[in-house]
Amino acid sequence: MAKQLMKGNEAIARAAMLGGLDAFFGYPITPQNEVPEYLSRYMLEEGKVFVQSESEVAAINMVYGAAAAGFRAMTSSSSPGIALKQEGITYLCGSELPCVICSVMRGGPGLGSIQPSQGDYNQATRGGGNGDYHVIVFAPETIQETIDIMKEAFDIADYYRNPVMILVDGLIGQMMESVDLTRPVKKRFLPEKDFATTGTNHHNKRNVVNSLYLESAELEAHNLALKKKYDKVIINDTRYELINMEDPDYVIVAFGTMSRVCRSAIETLSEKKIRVGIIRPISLWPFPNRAFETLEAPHLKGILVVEMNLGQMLTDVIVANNGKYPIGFYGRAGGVVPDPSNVVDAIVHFKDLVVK
Amino acid sequence: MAKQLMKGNEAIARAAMLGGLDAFFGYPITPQNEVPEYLSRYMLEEGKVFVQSESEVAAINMVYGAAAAGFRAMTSSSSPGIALKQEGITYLCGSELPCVICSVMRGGPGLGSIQPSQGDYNQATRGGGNGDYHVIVFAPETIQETIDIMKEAFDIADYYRNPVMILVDGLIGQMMESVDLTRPVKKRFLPEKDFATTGTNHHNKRNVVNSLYLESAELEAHNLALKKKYDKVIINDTRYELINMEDPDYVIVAFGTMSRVCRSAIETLSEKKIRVGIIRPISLWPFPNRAFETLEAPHLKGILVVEMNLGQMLTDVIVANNGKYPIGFYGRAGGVVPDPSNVVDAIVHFKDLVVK
Amino acid sequence: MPKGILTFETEKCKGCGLCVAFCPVKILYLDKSTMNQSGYNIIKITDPDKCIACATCALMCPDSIITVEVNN
Amino acid sequence: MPKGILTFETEKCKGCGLCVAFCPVKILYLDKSTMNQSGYNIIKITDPDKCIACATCALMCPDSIITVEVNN
Amino acid sequence: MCKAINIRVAGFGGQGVMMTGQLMAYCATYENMFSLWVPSYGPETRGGTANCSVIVSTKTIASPVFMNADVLIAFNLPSLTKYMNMVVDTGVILYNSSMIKDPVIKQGIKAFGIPVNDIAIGLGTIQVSNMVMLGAYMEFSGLFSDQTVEKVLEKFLGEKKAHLLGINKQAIQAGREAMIAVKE
Amino acid sequence: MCKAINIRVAGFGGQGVMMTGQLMAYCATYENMFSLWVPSYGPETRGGTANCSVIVSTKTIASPVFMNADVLIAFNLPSLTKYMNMVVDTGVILYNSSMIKDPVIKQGIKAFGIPVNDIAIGLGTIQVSNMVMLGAYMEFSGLFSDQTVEKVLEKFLGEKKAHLLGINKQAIQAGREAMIAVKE
Amino acid sequence: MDIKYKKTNGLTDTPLSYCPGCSHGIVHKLVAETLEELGVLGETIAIASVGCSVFSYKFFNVDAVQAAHGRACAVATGVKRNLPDRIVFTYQGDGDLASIGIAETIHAANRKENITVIFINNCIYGMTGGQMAPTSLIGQKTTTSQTGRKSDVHGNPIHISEMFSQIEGVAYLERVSVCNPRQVRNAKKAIKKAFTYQMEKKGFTMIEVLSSCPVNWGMTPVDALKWIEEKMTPVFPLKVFKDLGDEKNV
Amino acid sequence: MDIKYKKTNGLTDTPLSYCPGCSHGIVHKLVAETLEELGVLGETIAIASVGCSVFSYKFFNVDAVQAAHGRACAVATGVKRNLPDRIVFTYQGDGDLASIGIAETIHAANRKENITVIFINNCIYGMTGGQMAPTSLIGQKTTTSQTGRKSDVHGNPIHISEMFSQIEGVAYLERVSVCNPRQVRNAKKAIKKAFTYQMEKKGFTMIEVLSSCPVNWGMTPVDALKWIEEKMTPVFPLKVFKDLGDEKNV
Ligand SMILES: Cc1ncc(C[n+]2csc(CCOP(=O)(O)OP(=O)(O)O)c2C)c(N)n1
Ligand SMILES: Cc1ncc(C[n+]2csc(CCOP(=O)(O)OP(=O)(O)O)c2C)c(N)n1
Ligand code: SF4
Ligand code: SF4
Ligand code: SF4
Ligand code: SF4
Ligand code: SF4
Ligand code: SF4
Ligand SMILES: [Mg+2]
Ligand SMILES: [Mg+2]
Repeated sequence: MAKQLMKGNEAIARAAMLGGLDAFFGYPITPQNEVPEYLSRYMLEEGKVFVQSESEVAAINMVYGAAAAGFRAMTSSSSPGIALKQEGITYLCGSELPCVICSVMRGGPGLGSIQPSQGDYNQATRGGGNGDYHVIVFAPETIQETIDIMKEAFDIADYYRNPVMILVDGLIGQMMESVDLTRPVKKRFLPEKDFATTGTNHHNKRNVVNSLYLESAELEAHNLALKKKYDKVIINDTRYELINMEDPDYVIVAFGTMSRVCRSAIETLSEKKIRVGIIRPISLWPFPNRAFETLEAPHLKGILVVEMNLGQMLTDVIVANNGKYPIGFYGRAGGVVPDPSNVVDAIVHFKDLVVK
Repeated sequence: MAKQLMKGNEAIARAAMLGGLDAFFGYPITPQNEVPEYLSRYMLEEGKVFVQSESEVAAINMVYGAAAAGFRAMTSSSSPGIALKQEGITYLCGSELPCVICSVMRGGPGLGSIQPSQGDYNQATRGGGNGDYHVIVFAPETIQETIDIMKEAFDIADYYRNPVMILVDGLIGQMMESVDLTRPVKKRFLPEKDFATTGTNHHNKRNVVNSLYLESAELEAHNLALKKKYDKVIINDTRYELINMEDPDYVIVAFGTMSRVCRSAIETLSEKKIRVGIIRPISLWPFPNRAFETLEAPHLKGILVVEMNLGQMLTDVIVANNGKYPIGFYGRAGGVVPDPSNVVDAIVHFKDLVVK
Repeated sequence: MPKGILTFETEKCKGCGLCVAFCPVKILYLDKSTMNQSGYNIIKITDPDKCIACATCALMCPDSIITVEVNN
Repeated sequence: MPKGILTFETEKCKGCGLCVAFCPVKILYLDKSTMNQSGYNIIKITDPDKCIACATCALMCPDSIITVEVNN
Repeated sequence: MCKAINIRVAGFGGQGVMMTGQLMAYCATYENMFSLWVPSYGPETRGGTANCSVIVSTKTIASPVFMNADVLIAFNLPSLTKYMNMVVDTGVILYNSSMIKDPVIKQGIKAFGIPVNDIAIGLGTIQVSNMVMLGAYMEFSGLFSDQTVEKVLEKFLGEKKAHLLGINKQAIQAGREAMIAVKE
Repeated sequence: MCKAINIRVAGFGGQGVMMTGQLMAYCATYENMFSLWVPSYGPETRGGTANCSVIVSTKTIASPVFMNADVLIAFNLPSLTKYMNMVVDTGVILYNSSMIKDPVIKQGIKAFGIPVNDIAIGLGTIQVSNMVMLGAYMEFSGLFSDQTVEKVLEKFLGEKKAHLLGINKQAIQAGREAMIAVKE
Repeated sequence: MDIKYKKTNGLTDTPLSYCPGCSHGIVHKLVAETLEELGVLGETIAIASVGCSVFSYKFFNVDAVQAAHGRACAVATGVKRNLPDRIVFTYQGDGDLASIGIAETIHAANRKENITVIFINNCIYGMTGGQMAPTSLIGQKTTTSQTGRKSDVHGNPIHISEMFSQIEGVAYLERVSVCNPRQVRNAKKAIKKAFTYQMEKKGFTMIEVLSSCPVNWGMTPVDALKWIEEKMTPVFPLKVFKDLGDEKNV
Repeated sequence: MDIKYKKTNGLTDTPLSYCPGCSHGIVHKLVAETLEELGVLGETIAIASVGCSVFSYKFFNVDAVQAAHGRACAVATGVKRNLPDRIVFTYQGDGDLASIGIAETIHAANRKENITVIFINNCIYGMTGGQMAPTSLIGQKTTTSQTGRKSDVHGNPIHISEMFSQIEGVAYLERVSVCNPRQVRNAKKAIKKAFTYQMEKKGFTMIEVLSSCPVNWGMTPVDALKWIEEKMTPVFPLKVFKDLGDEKNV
């Protein structure tokens, strides 16, 4: 199929359908409205489930119900809306239910703005729910990559029985780009959904979906089982891209829209004879520590973390780097999207940006 | 005044009143119910405001209103209940409103259990709201310390115009200990609440409490102003205790109930001729990086992080340590409270517990 | 007249007394001298012959521990 | 008969036409040939003498840009 | 007393388990010792069992939890069975022999059966069986004077239940006597 | 075309700003180039102004944002004023001279006023003034064939608005002619 | 010898976790018997809420989903929209439904979700130890209204069924009680009708059950049932609020 | 020369951010005029909600708090409980009040919070670009009901005032419209009564205003007002639902 020009949010919606979406539940919020708007039309046309819920809280709990019944369910929202889903997300993790959550970030905190931002890195990767749990978070940088990951997201969610989040900023949601919807998806062996509550007539044992374990020993066992699963995710589904990493003077760490801006910046920098590579985390959780562990760069003067926030991924880079190289930070907040020249300047003035 | 035996939750409630609490809003949840129960009685007796809200979401937004009007407001909850407050918390931070949030942790994720836990470290310190913001988080280890910090909490909140969280596990909430309610509180100069929306007749200019900044430049400026404030908190109100830190063989990092358990453990260890010190973070945000920067211990074999979770503070310790010493982790989950012998064993088998 | 035969799953009895209160012929009582594993007094019947098999006791038992059979 | 004198804060006019539609004597119109800074056509009056000072236009104006004075 | 005493109290809900533990903690505070009381709580307690732990010490108390109990007070058989193994070799078990007949006790541990229900019923109400047990433990341990416990009880019962002070004191004395009897 | 072209389009809401930008992006995709369209969105656009940026390139597009515009298309004065400074020295400005009279343009930058409103009204409807502008830009840049834009427009308008194809095409031609005229 | 009454197969063998004499047990039985009698145990998905009945997923002998506090109707929506031919019901307390979950419940009703809601109104937060519920009576002493609920401070008891009677999507809505054998039998009938309507796809059905919480009311189980009759029922009159009956479900 | 009508001092000089002809502006005016006429501008705290009226904190010439989406009544509770002698009102859309915020609104009413709620029912989510609201009419095309709202899929338009009429804590409740000058004058009266009741501490007051969203309805402002009259009003009849009047506020 030929390429077509598509809006990010609509691409997310279409890709979710290509990925097998059975049921969507969501509440309007800018800048992700085209996701439910698109789905409200095409899901119903295809006889699938679309419900505009009364709130974000309701939406995530509808997802919980649909996932419990064995269906591929998704919700989509933006910053304060995702905040409201935190309880639901921790329940999904606790009950080991698969689902996909799309988060299109805007400026914060609070009502903030509706401009693009990466201010919800912590919200996505650390959660705000209770207990020890993880959401698998992918942060694509183009609409094409968003499509590719979204098409695979339900498989990953089903494979691990865990929520998967697609995290993009408002720019990716709102812009249009040329894309190909037909690229193939990695196949994986998916377990039967033998946990699904579809009525005891429809399977062998009585199924219960639940996150309550009143006895601490039981709950601890459950926690350890979850941890084992998360360790598996770390091994098998940590994703990142290395760009221009032959003997760099500097390494930039950036994701999503920012990594694209940095790609432009390093071209300019190479004209200035400064070799800069990029480590681009694609999975934010699990964070690609691996890329740093194997980082051997004899001329490396430092690592620059570039984010559209005030230094949230920075923590993960410090952990991954574990004291090896100096780390600098350049970030913009509040919906300001730095342009390549800002990043060029940041590299040029790296010394001033070193943290601590 | 003589010491008296008091239940943790009731001590929190009484100390809040001693700290000047004007208005409490909360929704029942175990294991913190005695906080609202106690306040429902004594606040009304003293002509103050107590409202049992319809939900945690409503409670935090009532706090928002009360704080906007210039009053000392508080809410209290536990794990999934705190998850529901995340949107409200990010609004409070965004609008720079002071308040106190009491979080009494139980096992998670999801409904989990009602047993004591420290599984909400990330929830408290990283939030789950949107955007760049911080809640000032204190984690006392005894009921006495809980009282002392709670009495000061409103001053700190007012001073910075920011939410302050008192984070304890269910054990501290539920147990009784001998305490003294009369210990003096550090005085600080508090700014006039000239932001308060009390009606324009009651002050000079029209007051608006708001977190919306539609222009990204404005929002960025707001974000940077917040950051400046947070940096001030880091400098002035980072708190920790160093225990037994003369030339230790090992250093334990633990907070809350766990640090008490570790105190008992290091006594046993000293009988075994293993010298173990404790770095006890009292403020979890800001995290006491300082204690690690100045850590010079010639015989130190490693740092053991001990938590009632699967390694959440661990990240902050790794960042603070920045590659200097080996770090080990011992944690229990799901409401299991390790006893001193577990910690003794963990130190003895430190090598097996080293991370990465 | 029908006659009821009652069976109690006594280990699950919680001694709440609802069956006692609603039995129209007042033949049920809680035996204060015995206790099941959970520490509750055990439900007993004073006069089995008087049972009219109305099953009101069973209907009102929140723990569903009473079976009423009827001997026509 | 009272006579109305109208003042418009034209820069805030959004050309919505509500005043036009509800003026009982139909003397208001939007001038397609002029535009304010925001790009909206400007509200004008055809026949000021016919204004009966009912203030309906002002009442219905969502942007409160019409002042009606009355010359008794 | 040179070290902290770790006490576990357990039984059916309604047997006054929590109150027994709390009174010990109050008495210790009253006598200017440090004390700490940790309950089991929430729905865990629904449907039958209750337990709590108490630590009494002359020094500040570090760990609020312990695996090794110096004292177990068991009001029923399930509690005895469940918690017996946490008692240290030098420890002691007091059990309600009105409800626990001829228990098998872990080798080498001191154990005393006190028929607290029977004694309490003898005093006129089974409600005070926990006070009998408290008296027995006071007698055994030498902890807390009669004066202390009286003051503490007075405050605990409050005005509304002040009339119960007498019977509670009687029960404590009866417990003391019972302990003297079984000890011999 | 050897490098990406950064285009900013701006004007009042209702002047077809977004559509103009989108059509450029569609045309580029149709001609197998890479393209990217970024709108301003949300309440920002309420009450008056709209703008978008378009990048057209023969290579994959890295940064979706730019500070330096190669092209500014301004449909009204506020837009011209606001965005003029982002145009690079080698850039070009096309402005709606029906609404912008004798603007002061940054020194050294090429600027062409096209009376798109007047031309559109001349064609019978002010609605197509943006198409006039598109035609003018196509003429200036040499980007996109008439065939491409016709195909793209056909799809864009859909069945419901197919009848508008003619007038839109006319407007584009009129824009081309206007550009030829001013260029001279 | 015939069996006149025995434990329904709609309940599992797990002993109920409720306090002695708690009405939850009675209502469980009625729901379970109904499902058994309608022959739909194998086609049913129960949504357990958070409250004393949190463990109902252990007790109902059907597939079950445990929902977050207040969100049972949202979870039920997620299940039912995907499995429109199954029977889906929620079992919720007054804290769960009338307080934190009122939005989800109203909107499920308003969307006409074809589910059944069993609403246990016991005027209290049982699970958490006896705090005031939105349905608590004026004067009722609870741990958060220690001198009794006051209209001016706490507002009046909320009338859920009265409010829901104004929602078009509701097909059947009745308030019943379990305070004595006669009312228990009535309650059973109402519950059966609700589930029957669901099977007929008539829309949202809800049964409000006036129930006891002897422990937190501080009463014997027998007195607690009397309290339902004497104190609660006058405030919450037993009534069919809505019955779309055989009419077209508009 | 007398002034017959001029912009009220209850509004600031900031130009309203609403689309041309949007009824929000008319309602703003009515509220602001009322506060001015009652002489309480300096004693009033406005609670702005999230919706097109999010910026109402810029427009009302009073102290103001911007509340999270749906939570205006909770925020108002926090303000009013601490400042019982001030005038507190919320200004909320149908998405804000009837959808995400219905729990907070119902419970504020049920607790008898002595506040006034201005409820803008425009059958749409205006701010976010025209999605279906719970009040959208059957058949109404919105961006999330592109072939029109269907009763069986989306449920029926929710009747907020009808539901709230069942809540004891409500002192005054009327549904009005701004579709023509006569209705605008009526609306003003209702709003004034609500605020007067608040000043008299009678309890919770709410005015539901049928309003237009010309942009998202895809109509001219004039046609939009006609649509209110012809399509909305039959579904949402104008009515005083509750008026505790001079009776004791029970
Ligand atoms: C989000 C959240 N908030 C609060 C709680 C605590 N909680 C558990 S049950 C309950 C209320 C129970 O009352 P009700 O719904 O009336 O049920 P009952 O116990 O009376 O049957 C509450 C508040 C929780 N588990 N989760
Ligand atoms: C938690 C949260 N969810 C969603 C949104 C997005 N949002 C902003 S306004 C709005 C609805 C506005 O509709 P309404 O309340 O009817 O007001 P109107 O714009 O129609 O006046 C929504 C969903 C948000 N800001 N916050
Ligand atoms: S069946 Fe009837 S008569 Fe027999 S014991 Fe039960 S209630 Fe009494
Ligand atoms: S009703 Fe049931 S549980 Fe209660 S006493 Fe009778 S048999 Fe026992
Ligand atoms: S005051 Fe009345 S008559 Fe005069 S212009 Fe306005 S509406 Fe028309
Ligand atoms: S009603 Fe007001 S804004 Fe609308 S056209 Fe008339 S004057 Fe202009
Ligand atoms: S607390 Fe009340 S509602 Fe809960 S199980 Fe006990 S008696 Fe029943
Ligand atoms: S979108 Fe609708 S409600 Fe919002 S300002 Fe525009 S016309 Fe008014
Ligand atoms: Mg209840
Ligand atoms: Mg609306």
